Amino acid sequence: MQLSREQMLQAYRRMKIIREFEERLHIEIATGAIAGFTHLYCGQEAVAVGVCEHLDTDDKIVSTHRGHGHCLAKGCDVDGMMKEIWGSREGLCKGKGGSMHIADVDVGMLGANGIVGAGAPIAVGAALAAKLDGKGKVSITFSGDGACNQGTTFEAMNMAVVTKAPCIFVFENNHYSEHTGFEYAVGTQLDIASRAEAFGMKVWRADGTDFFAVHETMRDLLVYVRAGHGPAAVEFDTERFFGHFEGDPQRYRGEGELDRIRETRDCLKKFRASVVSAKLLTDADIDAIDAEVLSQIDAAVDAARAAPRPTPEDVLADVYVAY
Amino acid sequence: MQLSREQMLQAYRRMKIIREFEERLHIEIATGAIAGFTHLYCGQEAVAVGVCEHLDTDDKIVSTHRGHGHCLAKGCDVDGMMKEIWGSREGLCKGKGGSMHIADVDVGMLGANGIVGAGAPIAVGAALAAKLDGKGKVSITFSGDGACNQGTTFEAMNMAVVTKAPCIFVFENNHYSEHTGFEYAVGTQLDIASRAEAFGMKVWRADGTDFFAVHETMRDLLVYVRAGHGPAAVEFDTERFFGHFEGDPQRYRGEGELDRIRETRDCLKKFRASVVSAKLLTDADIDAIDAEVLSQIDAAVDAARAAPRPTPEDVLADVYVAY
Amino acid sequence: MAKMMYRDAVRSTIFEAMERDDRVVVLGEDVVGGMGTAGGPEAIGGIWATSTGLYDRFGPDRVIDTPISESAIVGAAGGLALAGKKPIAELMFADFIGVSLDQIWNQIAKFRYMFGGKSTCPAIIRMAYGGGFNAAAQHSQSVHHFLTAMPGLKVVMPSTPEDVRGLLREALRGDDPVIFLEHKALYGVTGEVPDGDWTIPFGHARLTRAGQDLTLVATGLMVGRCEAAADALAKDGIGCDVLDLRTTSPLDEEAILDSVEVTGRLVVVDEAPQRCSLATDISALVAQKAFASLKAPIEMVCAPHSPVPFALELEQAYLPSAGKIEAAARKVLGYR
Amino acid sequence: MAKMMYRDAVRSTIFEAMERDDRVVVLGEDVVGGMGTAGGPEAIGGIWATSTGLYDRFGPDRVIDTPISESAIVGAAGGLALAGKKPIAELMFADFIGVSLDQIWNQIAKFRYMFGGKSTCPAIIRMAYGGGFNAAAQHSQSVHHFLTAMPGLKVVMPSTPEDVRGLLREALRGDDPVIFLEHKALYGVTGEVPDGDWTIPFGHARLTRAGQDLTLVATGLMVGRCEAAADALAKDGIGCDVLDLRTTSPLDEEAILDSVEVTGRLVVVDEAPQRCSLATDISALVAQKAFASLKAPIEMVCAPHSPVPFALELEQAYLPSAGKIEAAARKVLGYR
Ligand SMILES: Cc1ncc(C[n+]2csc(CCOP(=O)(O)OP(=O)(O)O)c2C)c(N)n1
Ligand SMILES: Cc1ncc(C[n+]2csc(CCOP(=O)(O)OP(=O)(O)O)c2C)c(N)n1
Ligand SMILES: [Mg+2]
Ligand SMILES: [Mg+2]
Repeated sequence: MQLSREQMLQAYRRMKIIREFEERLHIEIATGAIAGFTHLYCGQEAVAVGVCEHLDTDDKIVSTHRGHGHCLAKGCDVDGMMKEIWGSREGLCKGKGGSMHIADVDVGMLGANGIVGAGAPIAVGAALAAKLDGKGKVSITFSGDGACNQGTTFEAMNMAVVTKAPCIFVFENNHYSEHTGFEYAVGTQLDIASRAEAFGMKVWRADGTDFFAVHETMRDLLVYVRAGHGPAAVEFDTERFFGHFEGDPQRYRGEGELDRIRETRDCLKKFRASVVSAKLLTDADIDAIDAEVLSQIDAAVDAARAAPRPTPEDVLADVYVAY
Repeated sequence: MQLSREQMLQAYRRMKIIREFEERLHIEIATGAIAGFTHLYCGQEAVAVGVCEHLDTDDKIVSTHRGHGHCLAKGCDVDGMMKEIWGSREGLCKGKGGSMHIADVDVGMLGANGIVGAGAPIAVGAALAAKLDGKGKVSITFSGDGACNQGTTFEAMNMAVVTKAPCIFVFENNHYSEHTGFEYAVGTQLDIASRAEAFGMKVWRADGTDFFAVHETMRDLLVYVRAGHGPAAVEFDTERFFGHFEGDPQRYRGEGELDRIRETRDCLKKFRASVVSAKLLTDADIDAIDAEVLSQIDAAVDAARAAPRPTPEDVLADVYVAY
Repeated sequence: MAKMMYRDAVRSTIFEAMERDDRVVVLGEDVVGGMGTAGGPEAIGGIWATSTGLYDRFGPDRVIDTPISESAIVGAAGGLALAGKKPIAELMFADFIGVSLDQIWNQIAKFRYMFGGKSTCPAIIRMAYGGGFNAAAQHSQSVHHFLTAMPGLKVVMPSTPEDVRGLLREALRGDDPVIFLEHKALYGVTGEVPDGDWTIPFGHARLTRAGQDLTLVATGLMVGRCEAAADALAKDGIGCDVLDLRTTSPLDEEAILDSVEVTGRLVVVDEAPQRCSLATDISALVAQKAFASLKAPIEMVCAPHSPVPFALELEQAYLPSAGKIEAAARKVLGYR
Repeated sequence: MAKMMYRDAVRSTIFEAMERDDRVVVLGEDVVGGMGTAGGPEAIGGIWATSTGLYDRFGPDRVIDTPISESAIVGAAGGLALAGKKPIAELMFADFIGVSLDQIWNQIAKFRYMFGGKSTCPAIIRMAYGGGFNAAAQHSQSVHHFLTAMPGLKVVMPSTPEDVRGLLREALRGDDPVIFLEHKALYGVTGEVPDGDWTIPFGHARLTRAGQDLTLVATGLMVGRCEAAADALAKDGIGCDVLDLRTTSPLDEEAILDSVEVTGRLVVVDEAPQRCSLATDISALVAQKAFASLKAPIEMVCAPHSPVPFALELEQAYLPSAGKIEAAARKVLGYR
C-alpha cells in the first residue's frame, strides 16, 4: 500500500523535527544551557516515526531514557518539550521531569523513563486497558538492546502473552547499551526477536534506518495485534548518532564508525534518496520542510530560553491529587 | 554407562528418604505439630536425586520454597532438617529459617528460598566463583514452572550466558504454580527449555519421574558444563503428589489425577520396577532400604520432638558476624 | 449493620466497587485460581480468599490472573491507571515489594509529579503483611515504613473490618496511588460493618481508648495489643489514649499532638524493627512539635533489629506484645 | 599522605584489595566498559570512573561486566559471597535498588540469620546516590533510610576521600554485607588520604566541628553543608558539634547522645524526605535516651515530601542547604 504525498511529507517532517531537535540540543548542552542527563535519539528517527504514524491518541506508547523521538513522533508539543528540557515551569511537565520523564498522557504518551526496562510492564497495563475497552487500540513499549536484558522486560512479554494483551514490544537495537556492545550483553547468538518468539509471540524484524521498512512492518504487525491475536514484537536494527549521553567520548566506536553510519545509515538521507529517485517527492519538497523545521526549532529554543523558571513553592505541587 | 549396585542402592535410599520425610511431614503437619508454611516435594524425588548424585560438596545448589528434597539429596542432615522444621534450636538453622530457608553451605546447599525466582541469580554468583576457582565445579539452580516467569530467572539465564558461568538451570515442571496451571501461566506454546534456548543456552529435556532418565541427562549435561562451555538448562517433567502447601484442597486437579500420578508417575515405583525387572536389584534389596529409611525417619521425628526449643535471647543472635 | 470477617470486608468492598464502576480491575497471582487446570477458573482462589467470586461475576478482562511476575503486576497496574482504569493489584505477601519496588517507588508513586501534574495514577496495591504465622524472614514482614517514606504514595493500614470497608472505599474514590496493607493475622477477625455509602477519610486516626495519662500510638495488629495493654493499665486506674493511625501517609499529626499535649507521655508501637521506622517517625514528630508538653522520654516498642525468625518461641519473642507495651507504658509513667 | 579525589579513593582501595586478596571480585554494568565493541575492554569505563584499570590488571573472571540486570548483579554478588568470595557489586545509581531490592533485603541481608549463623555473606554493594545533578526523580535519590532499616545490612556513607579509604577497607575486612553509599556530588572532591594500613571501624562518628551550644548530625554531602552552617554560626560566637555519622548501621549512638548531653540542642540533617528517615531515627533516639538533656525541640532539616524535581531552581529548593540548616539551628537556639 503506497503512502499518499501528504503522509510522506508528514512522516518526513516528523523525522526532521526529531533530528533538528536533537542536533540542536547537542549544541545547547555543550554550551551548558541545559542541565541533567540527556540521551539523544538522533539516528533512530525512522523507528519512532515509522511506528507512531500508525497510531492515534487512543493508542498508547511508553518510552525510555532516550525518549525525545518517541515523544515527538507521538505528538508531544515541540515547544512544551523544549521548555521541559530547559526546566521551565511552562514545560510539558512544568520542569519537574526533564528529558528523562517527558510525558503527555493526553496524546497517549505515557512517559519517557529513567529506569531501563521499566516501561514494558506499564505498556502491558495500558494494553490491558485497551483490551477491556474493546476498540482495537494498542499499547507500545520501546526498548533498547540493553533494556531487553532487564527482568521486567521479560516478565512483561510473558504476561502480555498470557493475558493476550494488545501490547507491542518494539526493540530498537542500536548495538550499544551505554558503552557495552550488543554482542556482549545479549547472550544469545540469535537476536532479540528470537527471545520474544520463545515467549510465544509473533515477531517481525526490519531495517530501522529505512522508514518504509519500519512503516510497512508495523502495518502488518498492527493488523495482527488490532485483530485481537495478543501481543507481538519487532526488532529494528538502527543506529544512534551521538554518545550514550551527552559528554560520552565514545571510545568504544570503531574507527570511522560514526562517519560511516552518518553516511550510509542515515534514515533521513535514505528517505530523501528513495522518494526522490522514485519521483514521489522532489528535493524542493524536502528542502522546504527542512527550512520550516529549522525555524520551528529555532523558535522553540528561543521560547524555552525566555520561558519562566519554576519557583521554590512549585516543589510541593502535584505530588498528590489531594493529600 | 551402567550404575553400580552401590550407586543404585544409594540413589534409591536417597529418594526414599525424601519420600518418607515428606509423607511423614504431611501427617505431622495435619496434627498441628509443625508451624509455618510447608511445601512438600513428594513425587519429584527422581529430579533432586538424579541431579545431586552427580555432585560433590564443592558443587553448589540453590533451591526453592519446595526445598526439602534438594536439601536431602545434596546431603543435608536428616535429623538437622527435621529439627529445623520443628523449630528447634538444634535445627540445621537453629530454628531461625524453618522449612523455606534450610541451608547448609558446608555441603554446598546455599539455601531453600521463600522468594520465587530468587535462587537463580544466587546460583549464577556461585557459578562465577566456581569459574574463578577453575576446578570444573558447577552451580545448580532449581526452578519451578511458576518461577520461570519471574524476571530474576530470565536475568540470571542471560547473565550466565554472557559471563559463561558454569550454572545449570534445572526446571522442574510439575504443571502447577500454586493453583494455576502451567498451560496458563507460561505463555509460550513451547516449553520452558525453549526459552532457555533463546537465551543462547544448550538445553536438555527428560522425564523427571524416571530416575535413570534424569541421571543420564545430567551426566551429559554436566560433561558439557564442566568442560567450560558455559551454562546449560534442563527441563524435567514431573509431578507433585501433595498440594501447593499443606492445607491446599487441590480442587484444581482433574478427577482421579492424584490416583493416576501416584499409580503411573511415581518415581520410586518406577525405579523399583525397572531395576527389579532388569535384575539389577531384588525386591528384597529395596524392601530392606524401605524399612531402614522408615525407622530413620521415625527416629528423626522423635529426635525433633524432643529437641530443645530456642529461647528469646536467640532472636538477636547471628544477625551479623560482628556489629 | 453486618457482621463480617476482615477478609470478607476486602472482598465485598472490591465486589461492590466493581459493580459500580467498570473501570475497576483486579489483578494478581491466583486472584482467580485454577486457570489452566482441570478444575478451571475459581476452582480455588488466592490463599487469602479475598477475591473469591470476582472472576465468575466480572470475567477475565476485569479479573486478571497473572504469572509469578510481581514487577509486571505492579507495572501493569500503573499502566492501567495511567490509561484511565482503577486497578487493584494484589501482592500475595508484602515481602514481595522486594521484587516489585521499582514499579511502586520509581514509577507509580512518581508519575504524577514527574509528569507535571498532568496525569493521575489511581492504582491500589493491596498486600498481606505482618507476622504471627511462623512464616519466617521472607513472608512475615511489616513494610509500612518503607512505603510511608515514599512521597507520592498513600499508605493505609486498616485494623478492623469496618476500617477495611471505609478506607478501601476511600482509596477507590481518590485518584492517587494507595498501598493497602492487610495484616494476615486480621483476615479472620470478625467485626460490625455499618450499612450505607460511607467512607473513612485518610489522615484521620481513630481513638479506640480514651485516657489522660498516656498516649499509645499503633497501626494494624498492634492496635489490639495496645488496647490490651491499656485495659490492663486501666485496672490500675491508668487512663490511656489509644490511637489507631489507620493511614500512615497522610498522617494524622493533629490527633497525635493533641493527645500528647494532654498526656505528656507517649509510647509508639511498631511491628517493624526500630531503625528508620514509623515509630521513630512519630517520636520525632512529637519531639519537635509537642516538645513542651512532654513529661517523659518517648518509648518505642518495636521488633528487634533482626529478620523475622521462624520458630514459634522466637517469633513470639520477636513481635511486640501487650506485655511489652504495658512495661514500656509503666516505664514512661514512672519517669519523674 | 596522598591527595586524591573521592572517586580515586574508591578505585584505588578496590585495586589494593584485589591485589591483596584474590577472593575480591568486582561486578556491575560497564565496570569494564567497551565489552563487545570495536574499542574493546576498557575503551571507556563506567560513568563514575571508579573501576578504571581493574579489568586490565585482574581480567574477566575478577572484573565482571554485566548486562543491565540489577537483580542478577546483586544476586550474583550474594552467590559469590556465599561461595567464599568477596564481591564488590556496583549499582550505577542508588535508585536502582528498586529493581534489585529483593536480593539486597530478602537475600543478602538475611542469609546468615536464616541459615542459623552457619554462613557469611561478605558482599559489598556500592552505589552512587544523592542529588545535585538535575538528574530528576529516578536518578537523584538518597536511600540510606531504607537500607538502615534492614537488619543484616551495614550501611556506610563516606563524606571524604579519607573516609572512603578507611571505611571501604573496613568493609572488605569484615564478613557482613555492606551497603557502600557514594554521593555523586562528592566524586570530584579532593582530600588527603594518609598512607599505611589503617581502617576506620564502623559505628564511629567523626566530630568535624566542636562546640557547646548545638549538635548538628549529618551524613555524606550534608556534612559539608552542616560545616558551612556551623562556620556561619561561629561568626556569631555560637559553637556547634558537627557529627558525621560515617555509618548509619551500626550507628554511633554514644557520640550523638554525648554531644546532646552537653549542648541540649539538636538539628538533624538528611538529604532524604523526612518521613521514616534517618533524621527521625536520630530524633527518636535522642528523645528517648537523652530526653533529660534536651533544652529545645529537635529540628530536622530534610528534603520535602516529594520526588526529586528536575529543574535547577527546584532541585536547589529541594535539597537541604547551609542556609536552611543555619535557620533551623537559630530556631533551636532561640527556644527558651
Ligand atoms: C535499571 C537501570 N539500570 C541502569 C541504568 C543506566 N542506563 C541508562 S541507559 C543505559 C543503557 C541502555 O541501553 P539500551 O537499552 O540499549 O538503550 P539505548 O541507550 O541504546 O537507547 C543504562 C545502563 C538505568 N537507567 N536503569
Ligand atoms: C516472589 C514470589 N511470588 C509469589 C510467591 C508465592 N508463591 C510461593 S510458591 C508459588 C508457586 C511456585 O510455583 P513453581 O515455581 O511452579 O514451584 P512449585 O510450587 O510447583 O514447586 C508462589 C506463587 C513467592 N513465594 N514469591
Ligand atoms: Mg542500545
Ligand atoms: Mg510448579
